Amino acid sequence: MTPARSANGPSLGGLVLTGALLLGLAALSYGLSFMQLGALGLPVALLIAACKALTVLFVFMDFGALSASAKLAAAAALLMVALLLGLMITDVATRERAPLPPPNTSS
Amino acid sequence: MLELFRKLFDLPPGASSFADGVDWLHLFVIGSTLLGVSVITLLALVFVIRYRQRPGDHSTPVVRVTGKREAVLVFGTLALFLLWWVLGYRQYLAMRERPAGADAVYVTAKQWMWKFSHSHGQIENDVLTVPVGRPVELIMISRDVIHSFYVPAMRVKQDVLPGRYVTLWFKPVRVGTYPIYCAEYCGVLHSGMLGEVDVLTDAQYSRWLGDAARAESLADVGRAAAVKHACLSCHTIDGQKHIGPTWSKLYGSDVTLSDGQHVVADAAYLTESMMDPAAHIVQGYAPIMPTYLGSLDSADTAAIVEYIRSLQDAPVSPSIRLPALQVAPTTSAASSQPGAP
Amino acid sequence: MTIAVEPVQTARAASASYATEQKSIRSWLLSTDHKRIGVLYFVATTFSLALGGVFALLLRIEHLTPGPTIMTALTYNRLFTLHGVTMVWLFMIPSIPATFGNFLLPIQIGATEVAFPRLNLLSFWIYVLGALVVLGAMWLGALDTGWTFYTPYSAKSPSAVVPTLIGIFIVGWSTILTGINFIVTVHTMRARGVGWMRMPLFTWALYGTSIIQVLATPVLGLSLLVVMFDHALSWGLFDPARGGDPVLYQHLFWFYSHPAVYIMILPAMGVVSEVISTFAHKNPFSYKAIVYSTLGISFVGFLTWGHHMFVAGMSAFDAGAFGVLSMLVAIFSAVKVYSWVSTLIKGSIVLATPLLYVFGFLFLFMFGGMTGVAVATMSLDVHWHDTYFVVAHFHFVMVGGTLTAWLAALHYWFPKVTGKMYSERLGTLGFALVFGGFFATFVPQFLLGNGGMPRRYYNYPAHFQTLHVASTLGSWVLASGMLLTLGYLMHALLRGPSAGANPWSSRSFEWRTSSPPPEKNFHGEPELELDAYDYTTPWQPLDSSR
Amino acid sequence: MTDAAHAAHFESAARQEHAARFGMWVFLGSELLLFAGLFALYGAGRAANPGAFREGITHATKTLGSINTAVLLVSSTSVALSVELLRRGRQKQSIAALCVTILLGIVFLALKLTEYGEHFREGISPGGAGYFFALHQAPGLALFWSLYFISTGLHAVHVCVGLVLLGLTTRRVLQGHIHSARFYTLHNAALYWHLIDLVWIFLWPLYYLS
Repeated sequence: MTPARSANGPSLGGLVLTGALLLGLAALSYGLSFMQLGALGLPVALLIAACKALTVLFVFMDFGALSASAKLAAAAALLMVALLLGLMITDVATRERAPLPPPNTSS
Repeated sequence: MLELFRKLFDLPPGASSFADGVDWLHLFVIGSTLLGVSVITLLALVFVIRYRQRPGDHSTPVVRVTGKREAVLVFGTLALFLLWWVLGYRQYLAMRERPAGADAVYVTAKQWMWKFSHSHGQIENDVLTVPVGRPVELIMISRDVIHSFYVPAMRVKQDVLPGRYVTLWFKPVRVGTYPIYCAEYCGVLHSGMLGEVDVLTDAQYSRWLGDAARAESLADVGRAAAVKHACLSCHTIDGQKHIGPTWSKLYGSDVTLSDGQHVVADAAYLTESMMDPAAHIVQGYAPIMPTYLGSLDSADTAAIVEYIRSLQDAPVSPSIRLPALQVAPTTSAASSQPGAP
Repeated sequence: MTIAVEPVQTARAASASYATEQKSIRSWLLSTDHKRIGVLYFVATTFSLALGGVFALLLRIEHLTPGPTIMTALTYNRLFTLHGVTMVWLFMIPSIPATFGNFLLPIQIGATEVAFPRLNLLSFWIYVLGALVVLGAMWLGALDTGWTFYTPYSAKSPSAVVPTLIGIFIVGWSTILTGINFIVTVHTMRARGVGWMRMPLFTWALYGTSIIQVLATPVLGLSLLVVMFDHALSWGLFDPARGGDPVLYQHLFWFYSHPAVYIMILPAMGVVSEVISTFAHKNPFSYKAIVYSTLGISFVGFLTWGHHMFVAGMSAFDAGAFGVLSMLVAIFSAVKVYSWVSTLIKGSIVLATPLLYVFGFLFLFMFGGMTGVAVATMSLDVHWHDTYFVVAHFHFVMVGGTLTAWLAALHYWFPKVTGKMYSERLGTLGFALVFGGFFATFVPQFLLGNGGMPRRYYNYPAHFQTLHVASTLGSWVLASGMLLTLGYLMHALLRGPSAGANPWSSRSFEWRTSSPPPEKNFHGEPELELDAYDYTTPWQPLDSSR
Repeated sequence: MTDAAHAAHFESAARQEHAARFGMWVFLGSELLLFAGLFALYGAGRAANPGAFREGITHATKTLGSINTAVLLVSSTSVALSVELLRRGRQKQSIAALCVTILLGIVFLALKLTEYGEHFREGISPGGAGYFFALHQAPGLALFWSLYFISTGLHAVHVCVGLVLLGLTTRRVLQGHIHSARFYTLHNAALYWHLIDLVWIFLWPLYYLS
């Protein structure tokens, strides 16, 4: 089994550029947070966050160069995270409020 | 058949409209379980005897799985389980589906007792009196920890949560007295948190109502509660605008909210306004009403709603004229800034 | 009943065994040898089992009469909580993986060690530390919340909630580290020739278990952490008065605790696969089916936690989703049962004690599993939820399933671990007592549940008494069976005849070395080119000169 | 967690390196699930009372939090650099990069504490205590802040662990135990630090931005 490391990792310059890109993305979502995006605000911010996360994952953490097994481990973890969030939030979101019915009139 | 099954498997009598359906499914599920288990066990025993080790060569031939038979077995089993689910889910939804025109009973659970407030004003502890043949809906909340309202004879159970109303309904189909258990562990006297459902005939029930009618009506209880909780120091009952909207002719009216939406001031809206005032602010009023979550129990809430209902079509003549006061949202917003100099 | 015993060189086998290399206490307590750590775990978890068993017996005695019998309500509530906590976290979770798993996993893949031996020793001592904290909490008065710690009660309960939770939190770390260790071991330590699809099924089961341990346990840790904050500092994340939602705690708790059921049962299934194949002298009917259903369980097991919450105030939509997903997970267990039974076909079956226990497992697990599906049938769950029916169901799975398989593993690998052989007759008697006692204990509880007897009741309505008494009597038979087993195994350990390298003439890898194995597991290079389940040829006695 | 020298039970150093690295990734997966619970609580809480959560965010210490985001992103970059530098055998610069990372980590913690101070001054403390909650009644607000404190707190704990890990690693690099041929221990420490960064990348928008 070959060690889970690409022969030669990302270049130093590439890393610095990546850092700059990350800061840029952060600045972007900082700026956007001042505009009243309303309902869009959160999804957009999370989208940018996801981009940053992927950048860190693939450039800094060298995810691409991992052995398939390690990739599998990470993927499984992410899947479980998605399940936990998804099913918990759907519960709260689809919960039927129990309103008081008008007290009945037969008295 | 069903009665025999209940006797054999120690099931309580079926006292609600759910019982028969649930027990038939029970019979089907347990029946197929027992059948499946015994068939496979017998099969295993047969193999053990048939293929017991004989003296001499102990080597055995390789027997490989035949995909078809495996598939039939697996998908057959899956189909059976899915059938259970379909049947069970339909019954479950029927239990969760809130029926129209049910008698509403407000239930407060606390360590370690049940309190039932009928909309006619009667209040019972640990005894729930209901008429046979009419659906009754319980609107339940807990004062402390999670309890669970469980009537085996009705085949119904629902956890009773603090801070949130949950409902449960059933339609008694046979007169009698049936035990209520608390099914969610709630502390030292958990096993003492018992009660009973008294299912009466219509005649008995109306007699019971008659006896209880002398009890003050729920609206009166509501007025008292409104005074006690100082609701009336912000809300008038004679149509005048005050710190909060008036209660006169409020019930069932169309209300314009600060965000321009319209809602009908029904019981649900009124309850929400008591428990989460900030959620929907009426246009022209400031979000200054405190929440009564926790301080107002379900009985009082129901009573106040009933009181507001009673003001629906009986306007009270203005007693004293209030000074016209304006509470602009801006001022309140400023006042809500703590560090503001 | 005949057992093919091979002529072996017990003398040389004993001379070079892992157990006799070094003799000092220290060489045991600080050993990084996976075999010795396995034995350490066995001692510790067996102690926990005994403790939890005593609690259970006391609880059963209390139920001899409807009213107070031998203890107060508070004592009762604390005892059933302790019974749950001890049995689940101190025994069931580590019972098979950390003991037999530790001992056998490296041998079954032809390795000399787990990937991180020192980490392995660390996780054992973390387990001990956690267990001691829990015991200390018992000494402080324990807690009375039930092993599920439902909020808001657990946040208010005037008892030693925080210390106990800290203890469980610590034990959780040991579980996670063991899981990581096993996963990495399986991935990186397999000897040449041991491809994925040639691994023994017990190893596969351990692999599936470890995945669950690693991915589910942190969520338990978090939810316990939050409950601690709620209890100690009244942060109230689950307290409605502060806008929290107690149902969310139940989500987090069961996201761990439902898969945890598979942490308990998957290794048991692995044991069954091994034992059936060995004593039927037969290749598994469908190796692949068992492997895939193992992985299937460890994945789909994560999707079904909501079926513990059908009446908890969850949305009807979510309830339906969890309901149907719960049906799916059952299918994988069904696949295994079919494969196990079919494995017997055309076999050469020796009905030795381990196989007896495995048949016990088959019957009890099938019934426990099917009633599990029944409880997941939503409208029926409304009636059964939190009654003795549920209690009976999960005891059928955990005791009838895991404990029975644990006993099977104990009798199957006892010669491998100790090099000694126990009395077959006593073994059979022990099985009869355990099986009969178990049956008498828990079948009445199904009926109690049907009658609507809620669980965790100190007192109960008088008409339930007959069944309660029956259950209590059964528990005594079960206990006597366990004591007998402990007795004759101790005797065999000290005075038993030596077993020989491979008393069962099994083909599985761990039996291709001497019993007990040498410190490096194999004498020289392990010869693993032969399939682990190849019974087509007569058994060649082990040539241990290599 | 890993043996420094090529341990006897591994057939080769490469195999051992692979094991160590893979083990770290499995551990990271486990850590991820730990935070997943908190994110799930946030999601459910926000779904239940969106208004309160939005109001809560308006009281967040946005500037400090955002500066902290930048700090953490830069620290991630520097630790990644230190790995690559060591791989290229430039030990001194690698150590320098490590020191920068550790420094930034300490800055992060300092700023975090300042933020907590701000909150307490505003009368915000976990569990709905403090006069802030007397003035802001919306149910769910207390939940938002309790979640904020426990999430950022748990994250801060991880930062501390990460700092200790980096410190020890730096020492071993100085001693030459970790070098261009065998630097996976450093790589693992860096991976852990990146995870801390990843978690914060999501905490930031949820508790500070929108």
